[in-house]
Amino acid sequence: MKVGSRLEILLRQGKFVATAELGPPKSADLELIKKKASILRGYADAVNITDNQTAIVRVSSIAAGKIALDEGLEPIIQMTCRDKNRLAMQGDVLGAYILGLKNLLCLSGDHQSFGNHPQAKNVYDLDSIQLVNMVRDMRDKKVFECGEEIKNTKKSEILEPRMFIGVAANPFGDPFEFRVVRLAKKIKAGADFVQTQCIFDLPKFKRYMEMVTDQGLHEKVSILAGVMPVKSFRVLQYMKNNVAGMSIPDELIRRMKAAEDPKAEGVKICVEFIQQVREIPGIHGVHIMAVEWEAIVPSIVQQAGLYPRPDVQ
Amino acid sequence: MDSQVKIGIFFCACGHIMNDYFDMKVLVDYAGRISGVSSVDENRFLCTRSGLDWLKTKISQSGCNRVVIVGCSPYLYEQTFMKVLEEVGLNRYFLAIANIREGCAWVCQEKENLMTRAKQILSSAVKRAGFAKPVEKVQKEINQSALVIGAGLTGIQMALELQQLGIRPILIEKKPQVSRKNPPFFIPTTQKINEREMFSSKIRELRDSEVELLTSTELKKVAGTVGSFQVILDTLGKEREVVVGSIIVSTGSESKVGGRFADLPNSRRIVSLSELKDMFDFERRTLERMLITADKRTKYACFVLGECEAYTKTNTIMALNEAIKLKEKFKAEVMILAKDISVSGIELEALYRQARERGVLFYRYAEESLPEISLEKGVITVSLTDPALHTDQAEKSRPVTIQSDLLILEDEIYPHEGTDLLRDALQVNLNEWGFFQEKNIHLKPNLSNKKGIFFAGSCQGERDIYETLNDVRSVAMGVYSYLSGKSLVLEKKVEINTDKCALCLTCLRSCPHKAIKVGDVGAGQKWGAQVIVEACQGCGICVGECPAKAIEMINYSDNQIFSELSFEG
Amino acid sequence: MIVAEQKEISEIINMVGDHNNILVVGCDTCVTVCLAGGAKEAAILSSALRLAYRVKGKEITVEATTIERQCEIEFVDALEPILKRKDLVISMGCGIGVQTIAERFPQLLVVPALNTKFLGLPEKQGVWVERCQACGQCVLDKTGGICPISRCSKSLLNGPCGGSQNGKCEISKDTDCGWHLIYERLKTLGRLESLEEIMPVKNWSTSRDGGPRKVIREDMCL
Amino acid sequence: MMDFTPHIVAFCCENSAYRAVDIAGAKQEGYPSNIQLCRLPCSGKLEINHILRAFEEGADGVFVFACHPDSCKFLKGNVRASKRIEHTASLLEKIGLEKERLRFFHLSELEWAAFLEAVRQGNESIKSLGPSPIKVR
Repeated sequence: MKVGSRLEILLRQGKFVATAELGPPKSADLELIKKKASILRGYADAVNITDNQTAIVRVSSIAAGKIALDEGLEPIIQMTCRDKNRLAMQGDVLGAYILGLKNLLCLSGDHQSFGNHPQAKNVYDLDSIQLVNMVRDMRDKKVFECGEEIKNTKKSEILEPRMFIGVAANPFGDPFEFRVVRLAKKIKAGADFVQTQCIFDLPKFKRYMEMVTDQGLHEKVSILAGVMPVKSFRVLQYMKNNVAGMSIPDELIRRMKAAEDPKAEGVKICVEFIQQVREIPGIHGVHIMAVEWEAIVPSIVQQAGLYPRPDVQ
Repeated sequence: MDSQVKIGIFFCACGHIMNDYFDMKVLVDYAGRISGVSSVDENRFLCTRSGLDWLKTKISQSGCNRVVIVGCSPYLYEQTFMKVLEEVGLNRYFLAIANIREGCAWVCQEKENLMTRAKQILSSAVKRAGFAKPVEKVQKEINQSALVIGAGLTGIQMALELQQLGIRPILIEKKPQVSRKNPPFFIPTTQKINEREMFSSKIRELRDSEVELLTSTELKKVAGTVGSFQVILDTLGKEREVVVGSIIVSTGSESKVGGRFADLPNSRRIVSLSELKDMFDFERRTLERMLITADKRTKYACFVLGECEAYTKTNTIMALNEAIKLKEKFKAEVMILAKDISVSGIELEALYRQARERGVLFYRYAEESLPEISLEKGVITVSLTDPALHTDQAEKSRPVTIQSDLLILEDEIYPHEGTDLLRDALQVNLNEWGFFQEKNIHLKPNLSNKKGIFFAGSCQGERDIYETLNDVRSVAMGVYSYLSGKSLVLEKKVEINTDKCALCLTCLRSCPHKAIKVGDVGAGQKWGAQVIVEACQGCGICVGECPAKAIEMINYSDNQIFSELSFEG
Repeated sequence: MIVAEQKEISEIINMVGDHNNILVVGCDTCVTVCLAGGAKEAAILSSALRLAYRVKGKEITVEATTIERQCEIEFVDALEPILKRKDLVISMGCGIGVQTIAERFPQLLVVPALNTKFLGLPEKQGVWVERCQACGQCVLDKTGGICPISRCSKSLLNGPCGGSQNGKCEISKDTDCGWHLIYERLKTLGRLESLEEIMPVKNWSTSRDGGPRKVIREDMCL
Repeated sequence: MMDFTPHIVAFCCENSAYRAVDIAGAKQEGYPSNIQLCRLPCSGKLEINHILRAFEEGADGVFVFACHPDSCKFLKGNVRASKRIEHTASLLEKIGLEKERLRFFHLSELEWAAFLEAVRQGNESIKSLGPSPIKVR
C-alpha cells in the first residue's frame, strides 16, 4: 500500500470502483459544495474535485476538496499544468496532503483560450507526465523536483507528501496509435490509476483497450472508464463539433434525438455503457462525469447495480 | 530634375484641327515657361514624312535631349516618334506625348475647360519627360523554329505553312499516331468540303514534308520568351529539351452528348451529332440497318438541338449537313427540333435552304415546353409542342409525337483534356468556358497574352473550317513577324537596385512570368534579385510588390507617376 | 527572421498626438522581408499620417527614411543628421529597433509603428508562422526537427495532450497540433521509439524566465 | 449637395482602360474633363503610396481601371491591384477619408462606352461626397 487512501484500498481489493465528479462553484459558495457533497455521499468511492475546469475560475480544488473531505467524501484533487509552476505545484501538494487529501489527478489542463480569461499567460512549466513524475518522486524518493530532500532543516525528519497519483487518458485523441504509448509513459512516470475521457464510441474504446492489455498496462495501473450522462442530443452534437479529442457516433445522437424523455434516455445510455465497459478486460471501475448534473449520480449508480458501495475495512 | 535635361516641345497642329480648339499661341507661350524646357516649335503635320524630317532637324538644331510631342494619341504615332529619337541618337524613351487631341480637344465639352486641361496635360508630359531615363537594349539571338502543339487539321496546316515561310516547325501530338481514324473536331461549313478527305490529304502532305512530327509527346515545361523558348517535351516518359522561337497551341476541342439528355439510357439508336458523322464514314452498315428495311415503312430520324445552349453554330452546321445526308442516302423522314436556327456564316444560309428544299422538317419548341424523349423497348418517342402548329386561333397548339428510329443529340463542345495543364505551363489565360483566351477577340484574335505564343483553331472555342484556316494563316504571319529576322531586340524595362534589395523573394514569388532570379549578381558582389530580360514582359507587378522599393520600372518611376498627379495648369 | 505586423493606424495617430515634425524610420532587414516596415511601408505610413492630420485641418511634416538595421548602433548613427528639429521618431523596426534608436538618442521620443510578433517564416506569400520561441535550449534533435515549444499551444514535451484531433490543436481547427506533426515526422524517420522516453522537466532559465538574457562570446570580445 | 468640380485621378492600365479612354476620345463623345489620366503598364504596378499621393495632391477621388478578372495580360496584375485597393480603402477610412473616394473598375480595351459610363457615374458619386476634406485650404 503506497498511500492508504480509500480509493487505493478498494482498487487493491479488486473492487469495481465508481468515482464521480464535483465541480467547485464559480463563487465563494460554501453551501453549494456541501450540497453537492451530500448528494454524492455513499454513491461514489471517490470524487474528483476539478481545478479551474475548462479554464474558468472556480473555488480552488484543494479548498473545495477539504470541504468535501469534511463532508465525508474521498476527494481526488485535480491539478493542471496550465496555472501553476513547479513551485506552486509542490507547495500545493504539500498543503493538500497535510489537509488530509490523498489522491491527486495530474492533468495538462484545457488551454486558457477556452475559458473566461483567454488573455491570461499560461504556465506549462511542466507537462502532465513531468508532474506525475515529480509527485511520485516526492512520495517515493522523498525529494523535491530540484533533488533536495523534503525536510525543514538539515537535522529534521523527512515528512513527504504521499499521494495516490492519477492521470487522465484520452483514447479518442490523435494520433490514435500514440495514445497507448502516452499511457505507458504516464505509467512509467508513476501513475497509479487512470481515468479515461468519457466514452461514447465503444468499439474504438475496445480497440484501445486491446492495445492496452496487449502491452499488459492494465496490470500496472488501475483503469477507470469515463462515462457521461447527457441531457439532450444537443450536448452530444456540441461536443462532437466543438470539443477536441471526442469521438461521438451519429447513431448515438440519433438515438438521443428520437427519445421521448431525453434525460431518462441519457441516463439509460450511461447505465448501458457502464455495464458494457465492465465487461471489457482491464477495466477496474468507472468514472461518472455528470458535469453540472451531480444530482443524477445516485440514480445512475443504483441503476447500474453498483449500489451500495463497499465499505473499507 | 537633372540640370542637364533640356526639353524640346514640338506642337503638331494636326492640319488645322488644334487651332479650332485651342488658342495655340497661349499654349506655346505656356510651354516655353515650364522649367526645363529649352525650345518650343510648331508644325502643321508632324506625322507626315516632311513633318518627321522637320522634327529630326529641329531636335538636332535645338540641342534638346528630351522630347515632348504635343498632338494626338500615343497609340497612333508614339512608335514613329520613338524611331525619330533613335535616328537622332537619343534613347527612344526620352519621349513623352501630350495627347491634347483625343485626350482633351475631343473630350472637353465645356469650352472654358479646354485650355486648363491642355496645360495640365502638357505640364505633366514635360515633367514626365524630365524624369525619363534611358532604357537599355538587349540583343537576343532568335531561334527560327516553332513548336506546334496538336496535330489536328489546324496543327498540320500550321506546320506546313510555317515551313513554307522558312520557319522550322516541330509538331507534337499526344496520341500515338496521326491518322484519319482519329478525326479532329472541326466543322466544314458546306457540303462541298469533305473534311476527312481533306485531313487525309494533309496527312499525306505532312509525310512528304520535312516537318518534324513527334507523336505520343506532350509539353511539360516552358521557360524563356519569344525567340527562344526552352521547352521540355515528354515522349512516353522520356524528356528532351528543344529551343523554339514561338509556340502555337492547336489542341482543338472535344465533344460529348450534352444537355438534358446526356443521361439517356445507352442505345444504338441514340447518337450525338459527331457520332453520326463518324457512322457515315465508318459504320455505314449500322445506319443502313436502322434506316433501310424491307418493310417499306418510312423511317424517321430526329435531331434535337438547343439543349446545351440556345444556339451553337457548330451544332447547327453539323445538324444541317447530316440531315441532308440522311435525306439523300436513306430517303428517311428527317426532322430538326430546335429553339432557334441561326445560320450566320459563310454559305450557311444556302445550306439551310438546301436542307429545306430536300424536305427536312423543322420544328420549333419554346423554352417553356421542352421536347420530351422516352425510350421504351427500343422505341424512341419524341413529343413536343410547336407554337406555330395550331389549327385554330383559339385552340392551343396540339402536341406532336414522333416515333423515331434514330435520335441525334447535340454535342457539348469543351476544351481538350489537359488544357488546364497547358495553361499553367505556358502561363496564358483561359476564358470563362475554359478555352484558350485570345488577347483581344476583335483586334488580336490569335495572340495570347504572352509574346510569341499563339492560338489557332478550336482550342479557342467553336470554329468552322473557314475560321480554322483563317486562324492558321494569320498565326503564320504573326510568327513570321517575330522570327523572320536573325535577332530580336529586347528592352530592359525593369531595374533592380541590389543594394536596396532585402532578398525577401517577394518579386520572385509574385512575378507572373517567372522573370526574376535570385542569386549571385556578379563577381564579388552580394546576392540580389535580378530581372531575366528575355522573360520580363514589363508589367511592373514586381515594382508594385517590392517592400524595399528596390525595383524601378524605368519609365514609370515614382517621380514620373507623381508628375501626373498634381493639379495645376 | 523576426516577424512583425503594423499597428492599427489609429493607434499610431494617437502616439503622434500633437507632434508635428516627425521622422518615420523603416528598417531594411527582417521587417522589410516580412513586409511590415520597409521603405515602401515607411512611405505609405508617412503619406497616411500627413493625410490623417490634414483631414483634421493640421499640416504636419512627416519624412520617411530607412536604415540598414535598426538593431545596430552604427547604422542608427546615420539618423543623426536628419533628426534635427524632429520631435518624434516613429520606428518601423521590430521592438529591438525602437529601443536601439531610443538608446542612441535618449533625448528623443521614439514610438513603435509595429507589433513585433515572433520568430518565424513565411508559410506562403503574405502568411507568416511562428517556428521558434528562443527558449535558449534547443530540443529539435529529439523531436524530428519540429519545435514543441513553439508549435504546441501548451509547450508540452511528452507528446500531444488529449485535445489533439485529426492533426489539429484543441485551440483551433486552423492550428496544427505540433505533437501530431512531430509524431508523423518521427514515424517517417522510423524513430517513433524516441517518443517512449520521458523528456525530463525543462530548464526554463535559459528562456525569458531566467531574466533578461545575454550571450557572451569571450574570444570575440575586444 | 454643393456643386463643385472634383479633381479625379484615373490610373489606367495601358492594355485596357488607357486604350478605351483613347477610343472614347476619338469618338468625340466627351467625358468630364476633370478626370486626369495616369498611364500604367498594368494595374498591378499601382502602388498604395501613389494613391495616397494623389489624395495628398488634392484629388477628390481616385479611380483605378484594370482589366476584367481572368483577362489580365499579365495573369494576376488586376488581382493584385484589387487587393491593394481594398487595403488602401480601409486605410483611407481609418484616417478619415471616405473609402468611396477610391473606386475600382474593370474594363477591356474596347469598352470605351463602359468607360464613359464609369467616369460619369463615378464623377457624380464623388460630387455627392463633396470636396476632399484634405484639400489645401
